[in-house]
Amino acid sequence: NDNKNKVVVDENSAIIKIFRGFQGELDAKHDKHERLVKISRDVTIDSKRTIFLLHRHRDGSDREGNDEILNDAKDKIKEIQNIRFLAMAEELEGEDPYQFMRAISPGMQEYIEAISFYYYLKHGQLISLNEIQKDLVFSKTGEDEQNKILTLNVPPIEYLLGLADLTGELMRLTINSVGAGNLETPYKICEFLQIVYDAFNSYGNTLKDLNRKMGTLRQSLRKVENACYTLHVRGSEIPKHMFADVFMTSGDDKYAEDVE
Amino acid sequence: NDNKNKVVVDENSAIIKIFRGFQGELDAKHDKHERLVKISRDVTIDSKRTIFLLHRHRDGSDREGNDEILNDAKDKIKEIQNIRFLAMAEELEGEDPYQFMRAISPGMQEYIEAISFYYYLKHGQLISLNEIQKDLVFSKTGEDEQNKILTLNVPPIEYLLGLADLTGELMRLTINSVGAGNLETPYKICEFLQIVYDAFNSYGNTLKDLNRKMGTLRQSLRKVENACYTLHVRGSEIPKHMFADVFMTSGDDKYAEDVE
Amino acid sequence: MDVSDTLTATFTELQGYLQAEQQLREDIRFAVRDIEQTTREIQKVLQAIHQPQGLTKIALVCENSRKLFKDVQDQIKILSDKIPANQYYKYHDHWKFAIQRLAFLAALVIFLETEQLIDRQTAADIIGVKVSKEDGFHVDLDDYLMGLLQLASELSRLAVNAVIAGDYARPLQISSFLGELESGFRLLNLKNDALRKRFDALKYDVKKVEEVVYDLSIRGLKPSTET
Amino acid sequence: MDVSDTLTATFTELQGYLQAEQQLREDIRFAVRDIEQTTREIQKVLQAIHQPQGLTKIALVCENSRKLFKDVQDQIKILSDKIPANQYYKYHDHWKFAIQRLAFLAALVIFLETEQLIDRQTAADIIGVKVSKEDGFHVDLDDYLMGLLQLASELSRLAVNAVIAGDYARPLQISSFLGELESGFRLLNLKNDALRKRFDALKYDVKKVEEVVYDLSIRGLKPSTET
Amino acid sequence: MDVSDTLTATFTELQGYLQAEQQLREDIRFAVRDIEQTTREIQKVLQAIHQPQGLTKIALVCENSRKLFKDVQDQIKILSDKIPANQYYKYHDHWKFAIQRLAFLAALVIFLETEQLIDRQTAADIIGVKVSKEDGFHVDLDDYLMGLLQLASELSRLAVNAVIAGDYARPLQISSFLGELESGFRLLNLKNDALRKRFDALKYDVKKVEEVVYDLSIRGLKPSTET
Amino acid sequence: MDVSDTLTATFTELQGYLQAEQQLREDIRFAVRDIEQTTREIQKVLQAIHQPQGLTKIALVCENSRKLFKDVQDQIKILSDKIPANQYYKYHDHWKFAIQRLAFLAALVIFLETEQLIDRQTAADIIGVKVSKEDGFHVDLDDYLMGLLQLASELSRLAVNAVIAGDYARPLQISSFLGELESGFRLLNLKNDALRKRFDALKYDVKKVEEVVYDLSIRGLKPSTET
Amino acid sequence: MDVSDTLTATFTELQGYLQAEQQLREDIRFAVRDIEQTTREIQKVLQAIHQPQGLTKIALVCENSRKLFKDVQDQIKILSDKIPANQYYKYHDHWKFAIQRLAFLAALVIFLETEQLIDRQTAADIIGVKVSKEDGFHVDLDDYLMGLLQLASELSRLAVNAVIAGDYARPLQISSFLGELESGFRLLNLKNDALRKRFDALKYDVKKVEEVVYDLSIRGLKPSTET
Amino acid sequence: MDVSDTLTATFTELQGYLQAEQQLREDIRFAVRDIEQTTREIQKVLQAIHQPQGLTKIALVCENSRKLFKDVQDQIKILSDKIPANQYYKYHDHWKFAIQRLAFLAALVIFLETEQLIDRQTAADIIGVKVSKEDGFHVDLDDYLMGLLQLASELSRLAVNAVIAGDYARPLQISSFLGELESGFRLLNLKNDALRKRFDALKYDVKKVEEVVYDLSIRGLKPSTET
Ligand SMILES: [Mn+2]
Ligand SMILES: [Mn+2]
Repeated sequence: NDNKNKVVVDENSAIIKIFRGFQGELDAKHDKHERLVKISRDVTIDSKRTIFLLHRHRDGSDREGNDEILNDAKDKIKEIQNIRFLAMAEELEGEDPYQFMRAISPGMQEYIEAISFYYYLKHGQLISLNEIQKDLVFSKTGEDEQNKILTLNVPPIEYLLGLADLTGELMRLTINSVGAGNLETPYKICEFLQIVYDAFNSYGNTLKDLNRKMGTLRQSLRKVENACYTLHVRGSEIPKHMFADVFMTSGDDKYAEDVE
Repeated sequence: NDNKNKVVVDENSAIIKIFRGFQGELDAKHDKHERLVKISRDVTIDSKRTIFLLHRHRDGSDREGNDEILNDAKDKIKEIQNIRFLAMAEELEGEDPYQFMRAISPGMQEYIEAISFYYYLKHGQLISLNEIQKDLVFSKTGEDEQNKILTLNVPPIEYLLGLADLTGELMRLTINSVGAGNLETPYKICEFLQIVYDAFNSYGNTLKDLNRKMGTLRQSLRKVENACYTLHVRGSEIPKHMFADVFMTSGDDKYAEDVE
Repeated sequence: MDVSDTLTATFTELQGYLQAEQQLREDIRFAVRDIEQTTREIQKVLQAIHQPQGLTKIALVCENSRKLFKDVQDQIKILSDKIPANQYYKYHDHWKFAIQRLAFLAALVIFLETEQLIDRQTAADIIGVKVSKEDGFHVDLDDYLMGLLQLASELSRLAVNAVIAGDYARPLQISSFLGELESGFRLLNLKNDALRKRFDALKYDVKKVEEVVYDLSIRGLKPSTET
Repeated sequence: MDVSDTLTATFTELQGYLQAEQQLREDIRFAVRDIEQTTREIQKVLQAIHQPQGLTKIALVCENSRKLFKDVQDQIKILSDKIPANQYYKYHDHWKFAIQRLAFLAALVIFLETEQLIDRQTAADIIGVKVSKEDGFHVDLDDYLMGLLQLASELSRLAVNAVIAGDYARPLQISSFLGELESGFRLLNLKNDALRKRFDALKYDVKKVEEVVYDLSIRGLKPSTET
Repeated sequence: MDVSDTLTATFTELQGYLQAEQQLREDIRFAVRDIEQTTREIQKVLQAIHQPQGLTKIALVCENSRKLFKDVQDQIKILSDKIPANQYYKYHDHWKFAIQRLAFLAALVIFLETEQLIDRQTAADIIGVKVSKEDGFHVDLDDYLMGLLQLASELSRLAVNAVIAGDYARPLQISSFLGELESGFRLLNLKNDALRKRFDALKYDVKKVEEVVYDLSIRGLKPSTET
Repeated sequence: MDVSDTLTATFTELQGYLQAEQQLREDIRFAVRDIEQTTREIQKVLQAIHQPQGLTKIALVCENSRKLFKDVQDQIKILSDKIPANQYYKYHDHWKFAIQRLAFLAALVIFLETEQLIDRQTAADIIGVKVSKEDGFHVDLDDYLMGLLQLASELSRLAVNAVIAGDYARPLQISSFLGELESGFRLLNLKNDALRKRFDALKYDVKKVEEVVYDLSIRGLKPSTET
Repeated sequence: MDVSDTLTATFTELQGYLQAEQQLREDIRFAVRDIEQTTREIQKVLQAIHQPQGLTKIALVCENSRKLFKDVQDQIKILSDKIPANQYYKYHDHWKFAIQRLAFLAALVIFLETEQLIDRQTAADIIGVKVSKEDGFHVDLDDYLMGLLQLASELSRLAVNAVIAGDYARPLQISSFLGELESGFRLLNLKNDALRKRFDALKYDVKKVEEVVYDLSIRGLKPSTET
Repeated sequence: MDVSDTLTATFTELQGYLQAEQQLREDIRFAVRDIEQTTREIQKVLQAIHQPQGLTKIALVCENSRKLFKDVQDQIKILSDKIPANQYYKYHDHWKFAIQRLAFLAALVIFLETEQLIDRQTAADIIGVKVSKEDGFHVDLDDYLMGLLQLASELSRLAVNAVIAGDYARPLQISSFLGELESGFRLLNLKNDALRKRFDALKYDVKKVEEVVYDLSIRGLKPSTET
């Protein structure tokens, strides 16, 4: 490669000398960017798969498959952390992480979506930023045999954007739950989404990316509300004597009062 | 076709009976529209070819090929009139021509562009709407052996839109002329385009389609002015003794005065 | 100069033409605005059918609309007098939506009065136009069909409101009507983008009414008189 | 040189004007940001009505919103003091959406308290602006109407959530209110594109609520107190 | 019902407002159309400078334009009488382009007559408006600046056509003027997107004229009288 | 001259290629239009299943569709004969939607006849194309999948109409089929935007049918023969 | 269950197809990136012709480029091996611009070596592809033509730099070549928007070179050896 | 409720974070605005080189610019003090264009003073930033390169104006400089869209200067001292 260039480039030129230096620097940056995009894409794919897997979970039912699904998902998440994110942290060691945010952001958001979805199914709660961050601190043995701590920083904004996407998955979970005759989950999710929606609304226009996702969030909320509504008006029709039969999976009879 | 439908459609239904009638009417209209689109497309292709042919003309030079080119173009134009436009006029007999204007308009405009380009090269003048209209009156022997007059109406707006396109061809003619060392044509065209430009400008925003073409018209004019400018400043450099030599094709020495 | 003078003369003449046309468009715009105003009033009158007692007052509602249609006929006359022969389609875009809306409203009146599909002649008569383009200012077939598709949406809404008002027979009647209408439209080879797109909405309207009938069926509320 | 000096002087003066205007825009931006902040707080308070127990706490919710509206009034005062006479519409785009949102929220409070449509005077009073252009900083008619259309969407959502909360009367009340609102809007000849588009959404909202009432009717859940 | 009646009354009143506003817009549209017509005539008169003999008739061309500007002043009066106090910017979009064009044409006349930049007061006087917002119907600063930028494009075209007409001094004069103008604009912190974009075109115009001067220089055609 | 002659020969040859391609596109457009025409007829025939007596005539309906599919096969042959080897994807956009629609209709016929999912080979055979890209004119995988998703919507509508027609077993059968189909699609890692978007609609189709089954079960109308 | 198992098997298979395709796109992207890298190097080598001593080293420059073209051929082989039969156009957009650029560079080498227009066969050979679609990975006709148009721009620049370097024969040779090329393109009935647009630029390239020839001829610098 | 409370607490905390960030952005905006103002002043000073006598006053012009660069350094300090460690790229978009412009102006000063390409260290020193990101607020390599590309455009304009001012050596110097710069850029593998696009403009600038040198060559005006 160098030989080829020598044919035409005057290597004594001051400008050429200067540019030779830039060449390496630019290539290094681009290559790092490329590698990060690649890792990020892998994270996205793995996270999407985890979410797909989790949608086989049937919340509220005591299906024996549920535990297994959660365990599988947990394994996948651990794998993302220990392979993908470790590699990412190594690439970013000593860098201003925001320089490569465009490369890593898609994967990170999808991962936050996946882990928070997992966490919600497991604990019925929102995972905190701290908890997410905790999993992305790695200890690594350096060349000097000393242990070094590598931290992959999760910016709060990425956390918020990941949560915005989570609401879409919760909406799908609701639709699936209604189909499965699960009566509790939709109401729980509905309340959850209402709080998220109000919170995001109260942030106003501070975040452009978030704004873009607000429309989807609102739609998801309306869909969940409509699902609860459907459950409610349909539930009202159940003849009393059939009640136990139809809702045997749900130990909750708070809906009985609605039955005429 | 009818048999197939009978399997499923209740032919006694009043609604179905009504719609059977519409079917024929809609199909007839659509078919006519399709045929007109086809004719219009053929007119466009033929007109474009005529324009291409005319660009081989070298105005201002006494090239022997010029007459031949104009004759060929005239033949092509006659053919468009007597085959394409006659067919179009027959299709439109007794119709509101504006109903199918969207189908015929592209071809008509391209034809106006072609014939006015021809006319300009031949006579150095703008062809009038009347002259264009005159060529599109056909006499046809009807079934009753009586001669009938068919007129294909050229709306003034189509005429204007065709002229707007003509300016683009005149710009190309200028560029070609400069290349060919023809010194008179560019100045003539420049004046011509200035008048057209001023006129169109003075129409204001009355015509949406025209507005769309004004940008191109302005660009064409600027290109022609720049071409004249280039000719002029370059012409100024010709050593006096070489003058006759270089501009032997142009019998005009009105540019001599500009030579320093 | 010769060329220059000819050119200027030509363009001045054309300018006169353009100005006249622009004035005509202005006049049309005003005439259409009046028609639209009356159209909105008719629509407001007919909206009553969706109200709880609406279906009991159908005769009155139709009568009131027909009175307003008389005004429309006069306004259409004013408009059509402005249009030169054989230039209907030159200005068609100006009134096409108004005519579609009127065709829809006329069709709704006829459906309410007779449970039948309005035919083109009747629609033309109510609106005050001709059926065929040879006779002058007419209702374009596409516009008439657009009106029918708007009727379908209105009737699917009526099916819902009829159930609310306790009228369980009406949805069946509408379902059967829309089914036939859909079959009718399927006979047509729609090329026109707008019509075809609107036809997709018809399928949705049909489905909606089918679901209403379904709700009645499964609850045993479907009147048995239907065959 | 002469020309050059004059020109520089001229442009230096112009730069002064531009800078002043830019500063004013900056100030307006800040003032509007504060208003938007309070607006979001009011909205958050009112969102409670969609929650399971929300409809039982309407009085409290409205009271709390009205307290925040007092803050809005002060913030509007700060904003309007900045706007030179004659220039309301020069900067209208800056606060238009905020005022629409406030008009909507005021209308929601009034509906919850009285089941009535807010009139312009009341809306202006609650927000802290004038009704008429002549009196200064006012609520533009289009913005007031936009607020009403936003109310319609909110109420259609409320109808759904009321059913979830077991309140079967509320949808009927909303349906009737939206029907009236729709009739009202039909009287208007809307030229404003944004309004017209939003009006189409109103039709959808009305239909949505009708379907809720339908769902209640067909299951015998519709309260009979309504006539 | 009560609610229904109040609501109808309210909306009928609102429709009155909307109709009045719509009528006003209609009136403005017509008034602006007349202004545009005269503007086009002025432009046509001034276009003559690009023609071969044009530059020899500058005095006559300017005189003729100024006569037409008298008509503009009357038409502006008719327009401005229609605009209620406080609402200039509500309808600004209607006449903004016309005023920009007039500012440009006035600037062109002044340049041709005096080789100077028109100041705002002169521009306002020629067009028949006020300079300052406070005094009523005025020329907005942005519109005045837009007019100047349009002047730059026109002059870059004139430089080319002047050479064709054999006038080699004019490009130098234009080049120097545009250089000054560019310096002036560089002092401004343009926030307005349209202005900023148009300013980029100015840089191109300056460069274009520099290239004309370059073409003359390298061929020894540049008049030596210039220092 | 040598160069000139070669060049002219070269370009004359190239012009031949360009014209041939243009002609080919024209031919394809016509061939596809014929296919679309027959497709619409098949669809018309199959619509009968939604009518009250429709489900009793399934055998006849399928037979009639299959006859029309024979015509499709001939028309596909005409089309595919026109497409040079290796150029399927150069013109794919021309017939993609038609093939999707045909895949859907073939899948519907197979479902009605066998209650099974059509496999790609069967779909290809009915339509008259190949399964695999390597063998020539084939059904693209994405297009086949699109056809299946269209089937889901059609079946969800059929479930509703089956209940109206008193056939309570059909919804169960459809519900189970759609459940399987959804599981299948879940296995796919969909990248394609159009497919993924359409897949979201599948969930609603599934939900709709599940609601029908739910309605049947709480009323004791669910046939017990189902496993 | 039977149905379920078949269905799962089917979809698992389909998932395999989808994943393979996704992987293929990834592979193509990488292969094309390598080609682009070498293309840039060839271009760098050929830029030398514009330098003062460049035209004296043409043989060396061409030789060096041809060495790099060998690498291109290998890289094209890697790419084309990945593309299944019949799917060239499915992925055409990925490499279209690279091939156009290579066609241009090959044409430049041939012109420098022989003063002739490269024919498609030669271009294909140098790049390492086939000429005809039927034979597999080929250079699309449109892409070849695009390459020729890029050549025209490069040569018009070369004409200018040749004069600076004191080579007065080269512009004549280029002028004649571009004239032929333009005549050739005139024979084509271009539909393709991108090609036609690029063709318009060709005329300006031709004009530029003609002006250089004109400059030479009026100064008596035109070598007389030209016929 | 538990879930609800946790959620609310979380979101309140995040809101604080967002508000702080927003405030910081606001502060940055103001700091950058000041920098831009000084940048415009430097640019205005340097514009003088294009004027007839400009090239004779280079020393003075450079001196004046350097004085203003001192102000820039202070303003950059104010800005950089606001940016937390390792967040340079978080807010990079805010100042990126300003730094590019400053890099260009610094490069222009150095070129005028020394005829050399500015190196990064010198550019950083003049602007008042660091070279390497490890050291804090620095000039990003891409931005520095963008500055160089802007320099190329400015110099191509200067070549034209130098000829007008009778300086025939300067274009040769510029041509040689731009040629080297182009070679330098060709060494880089540009991925960045903005840089690559701007690089295309460089090619045009080089061509423009080549044409100026051509004009001088053919007229025998090229100074012979050049090797
Ligand atoms: Mn997701
Ligand atoms: Mn043309």
